[in-house]
Amino acid sequence: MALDDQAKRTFKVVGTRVGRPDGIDKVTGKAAYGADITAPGMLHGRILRSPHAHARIKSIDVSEAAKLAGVKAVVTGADLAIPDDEGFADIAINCLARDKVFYDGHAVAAVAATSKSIAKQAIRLIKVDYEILPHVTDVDAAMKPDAPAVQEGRALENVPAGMSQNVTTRCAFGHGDVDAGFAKADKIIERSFKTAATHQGYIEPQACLATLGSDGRGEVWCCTQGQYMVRANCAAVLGIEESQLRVISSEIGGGFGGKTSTFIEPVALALSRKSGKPVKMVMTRDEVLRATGPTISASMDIKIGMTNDGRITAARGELRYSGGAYPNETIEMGAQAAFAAYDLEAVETVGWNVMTNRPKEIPYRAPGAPTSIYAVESVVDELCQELGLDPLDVRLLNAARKGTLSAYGPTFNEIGLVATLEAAKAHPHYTAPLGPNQGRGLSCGFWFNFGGNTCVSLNINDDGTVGVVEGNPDIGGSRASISMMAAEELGVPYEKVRTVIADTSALGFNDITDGSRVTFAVGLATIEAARAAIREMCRRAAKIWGIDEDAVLWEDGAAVPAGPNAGTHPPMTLAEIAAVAGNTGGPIAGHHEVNADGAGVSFGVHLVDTEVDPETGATKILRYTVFQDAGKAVHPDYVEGQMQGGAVQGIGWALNEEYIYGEDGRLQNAGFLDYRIPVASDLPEIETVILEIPNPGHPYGVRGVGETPIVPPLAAISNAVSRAAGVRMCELPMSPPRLLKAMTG
Amino acid sequence: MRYVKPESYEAASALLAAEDGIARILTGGTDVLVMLKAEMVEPDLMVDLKHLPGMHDIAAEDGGFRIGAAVSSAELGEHAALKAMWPGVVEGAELIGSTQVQNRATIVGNLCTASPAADSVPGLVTANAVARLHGPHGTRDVPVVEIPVSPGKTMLAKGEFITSIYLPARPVGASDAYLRFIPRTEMDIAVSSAAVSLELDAGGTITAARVAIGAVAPTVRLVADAGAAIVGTKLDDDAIAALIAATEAACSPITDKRGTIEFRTKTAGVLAKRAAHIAYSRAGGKT
Amino acid sequence: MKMIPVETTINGDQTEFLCNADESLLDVLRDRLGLTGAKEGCGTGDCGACSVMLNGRVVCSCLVLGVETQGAEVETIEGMADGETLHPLQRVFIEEAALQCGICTPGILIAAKSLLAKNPDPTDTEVRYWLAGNLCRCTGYDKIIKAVQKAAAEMRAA
Amino acid sequence: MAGGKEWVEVEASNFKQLLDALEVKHPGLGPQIKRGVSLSLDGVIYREAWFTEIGPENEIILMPYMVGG
Repeated sequence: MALDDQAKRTFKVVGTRVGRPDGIDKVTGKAAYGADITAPGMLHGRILRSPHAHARIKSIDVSEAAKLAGVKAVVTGADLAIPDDEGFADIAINCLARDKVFYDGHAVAAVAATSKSIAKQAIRLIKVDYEILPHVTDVDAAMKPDAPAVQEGRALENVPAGMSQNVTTRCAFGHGDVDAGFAKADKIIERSFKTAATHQGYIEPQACLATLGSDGRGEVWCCTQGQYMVRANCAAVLGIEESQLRVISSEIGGGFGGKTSTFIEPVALALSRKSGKPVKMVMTRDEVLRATGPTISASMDIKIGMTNDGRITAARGELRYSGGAYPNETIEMGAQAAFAAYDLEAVETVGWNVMTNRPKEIPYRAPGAPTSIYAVESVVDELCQELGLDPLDVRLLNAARKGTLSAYGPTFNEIGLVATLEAAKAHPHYTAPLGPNQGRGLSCGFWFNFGGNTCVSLNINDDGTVGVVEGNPDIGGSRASISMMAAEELGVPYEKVRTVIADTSALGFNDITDGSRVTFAVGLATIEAARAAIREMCRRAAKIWGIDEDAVLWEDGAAVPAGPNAGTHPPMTLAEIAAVAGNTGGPIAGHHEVNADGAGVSFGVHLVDTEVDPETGATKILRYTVFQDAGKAVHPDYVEGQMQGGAVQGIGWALNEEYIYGEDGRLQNAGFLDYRIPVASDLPEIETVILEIPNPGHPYGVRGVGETPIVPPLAAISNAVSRAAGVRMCELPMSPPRLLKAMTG
Repeated sequence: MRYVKPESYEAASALLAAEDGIARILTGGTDVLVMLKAEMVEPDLMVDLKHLPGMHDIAAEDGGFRIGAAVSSAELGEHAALKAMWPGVVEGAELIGSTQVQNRATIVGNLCTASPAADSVPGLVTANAVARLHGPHGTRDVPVVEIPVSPGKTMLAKGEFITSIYLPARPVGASDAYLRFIPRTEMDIAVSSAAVSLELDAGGTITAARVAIGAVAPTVRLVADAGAAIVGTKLDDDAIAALIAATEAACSPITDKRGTIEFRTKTAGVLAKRAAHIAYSRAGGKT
Repeated sequence: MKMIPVETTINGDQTEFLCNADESLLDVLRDRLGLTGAKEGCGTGDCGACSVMLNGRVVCSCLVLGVETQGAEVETIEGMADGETLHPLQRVFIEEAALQCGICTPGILIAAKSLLAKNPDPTDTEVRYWLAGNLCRCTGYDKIIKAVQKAAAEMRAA
Repeated sequence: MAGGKEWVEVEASNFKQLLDALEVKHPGLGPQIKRGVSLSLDGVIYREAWFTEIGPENEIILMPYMVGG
């Protein structure tokens, strides 16, 4: 769907800062999240988890647990199906292990009991006989040929023979003669980097309430980024039919990608099927950190050559990602994103995915991109330092723009990188003075953005109001944005529109809320659905007026005759047409189903000032500015919120957040005390500058904005800290012990 | 778990002494309830003491202050006279956890958890604070420095509990300070810490000094050499260098998820230096 | 386990409940009294999502036993608005988009209200440190701090 | 399959025909096509849209199927 002619368009609703429809519920405690509902007669589920990083399960004895008064069901992996599809099979054995546990925290068995405390006692009565196996948690160690094999036989056909069993994927991207490019360089820097795995850190743990009968009919209420995904996973893992399973998404307390998979819903359904009662399961924070989606951990080598005047001649990257105990595709996105911000004659990126005894990686905001771009942007910054060049000028000189053959293949259309860099250069932040021990860093960021499968139904109510039904959980205010686009298109006030999130039985399939797709794709489908309703309303007006359908236009929320030949009928408003809908042919609605294409890529630039304490290695963020191309900011507050929130998550990744494993392969910091996400007092104001370079693939020019903002902070902060500390940092997080050691040698 | 609110100190110690299982005392609850949640401890008996007389009082006594065992960190911070006399002690107490935790956490609880990283303990140690214990055999006073014996363990006998902490009077020209290192600005456990208490003569020369360090040894440690290093000085560079050397020499930390041996040792010295400067300035000294 | 009867005042209403000795106030509010506005993000006092007022002070309800509230006054997010009139903080949070997913919002509102009761004119730094125990993963805190300041200014002018 | 790294030539007028032809001509690509691919048509990414029309003037890039956060 192409961009409307913007010259004609003056937005009335889009671009304003309206209140959100779920606002009152959320400030008064009424909003119902995953853990907030109950069912009569419900049981409480709880999961027994592996204390070992890697072990063979020799036997599981649940008899004592089953005998405990109040215990109504006990399940193990044997109660779930193993689907033929590898992806579903991985979900099944991650929900409840089969013959092996792959990581500390891997679910082994579960109980449902009449109270939380009985469930807690019951899981202690389950006896698991483990044969402990050697484990590996470090990506480089796991790649060695003699490393313990986490799983066997999982390598794709593209992995060369003779490598560790843990290597599952090889991918390569690029173009041009890289060696010839390096030969032209005046300065070449090659560095190796490591980044720790981090967690999405949503404040609401996974929670669900599930019921499933022996006839295969069931319902799940849960917090998720995709109710259809939950339905598909549960149906596959339980061997039931999708039509019989209704999944309702609750309000969601943060996801950031972390709720794009299932962990407890199939287990709760299995317990419900066995006990004949509804089962509620709520994860503890310890379980969330030990057993749900952290990101990849990474080890990377980056080599870039530059001329004395700052032109990049060639770039090469080798990325080794570990997505935990299962194969995954994040490496492919990391490898594609690494050099996306640059217009390069010669570039080559090779990526490897490696299995380790860690939890199954789940996407986290721009999955794969923050780490690879961190490594690239660090080397670019060091080249600027070494050659005495301005880092913004060098980015501008080499920036990808319309017509650039991107490092991952496609040729870019209209993109906002140059405009974003120019905005950063013109901003007073860039030239503000710095004090002692202070440094300024910047980085570009990039994300692909997706569209995807989307259904929207839009109903014209008889009182002249509008109901929109869409199928993507509202994770950051999307109901407001969708209502705004419907109101804009229909020409009615925002307050007249209410958008609700459908359960899986109320609307066709929708992809998960991911890839920054919702405002783009659901917005696009909403606009199309509104246009369908408008066509019908024009048809009704034509009938009433006794004129031709195509002699009626829609203007400012009303049908009007197209011209003098169509007669002098006064405009008929949406409300007037709706009021007589029963007389003119029945209810009026529009709907649209699409696999949306044309999501425009997104670029951002972050600028940060830091101060490093030379005696303790502590880093303070002094000033932070985010520049990003939003295409068109539908609700500027929420766009700013995405930019600020992503930046702060990146600050956490850069400075403190990390999965820390002991020698025993167990996670040592499974709590918010030692998994240190940023707190309010750690941060300055996060300034935002929204640029609007319309996306040619959306009628209003919208681009997804949610993911790009987590990409630049890692390198921006590392570059600022490296300049402040006088030593190049190549490992994240730059925790004080690590930084102090680097500074003092 | 049984929950009991005994009617008197005597009843409390009798209950605790008679319990065969695991007993825990509840005042602020900010440590014990975390341990309960984490299933690190599952007490058979929880004895709530905060309603007993004197537990919530901050009372002037012999020029100093007696602080009841259930006085929260927030209440300590709101007591102007106490804060003026022992600012370092109060700032240690005010660093325990969040605003929410401040409203419940107590310095006695912080002391009895016996963590080497306890924020309020170094200040109490440099203040020469004395804990009053109540037990089956009556009451006794024990210097705070002697209470923790190893991580998680105190010298309290079965049936004994702390009812109050006494902070002694201070002469004119005396003050204290406490600093800790944490990776964030709030919400972390100290990676290393230092408290300094000192007294000055009219000319600004230090006449007495006590230095204590936290999170760098199995218990909070009083470093006599570090105090001695600055007595007789006005915190000149040599004195500070000696203070840092003595502090670092007293460290015997571990490497764990929060910090390394080298990092803890180095930062303990830095914090002792910085705390000494703050205490010196608060005491009226000019450098 | 023998349940213990407790009488307390919640949002001004006399309330009686039975609970186990080891049950947290948070569990009592959510599971026994249907007051699900306080959220459990960690259960260990590290996130602040369960913040409530206990005898006039903000606390983590996960770090209070239900039985401890005998005779106490408890205020939760459900008691913050006056009927259909939102508290200025609640209203301004919506106006200023100071929430995204909203899971931390009840705890932050309770904590912010307690700050403004104690300090009606805080600096940004004071707001940030007061709210340091309330984790928010969506917003980066920026709009939260601005909303608290805007509500504070309104409340001072009122 | 190596993203934009290798250039291949097949006859096709839409994405589905392209994939089918590729699988016949380059069996090595079969497993990746089964796992899912994204298509970039003149720089715009399409996820598994079979009937997207393509012509000789278009630039087509095959990429791994992508997900987000």
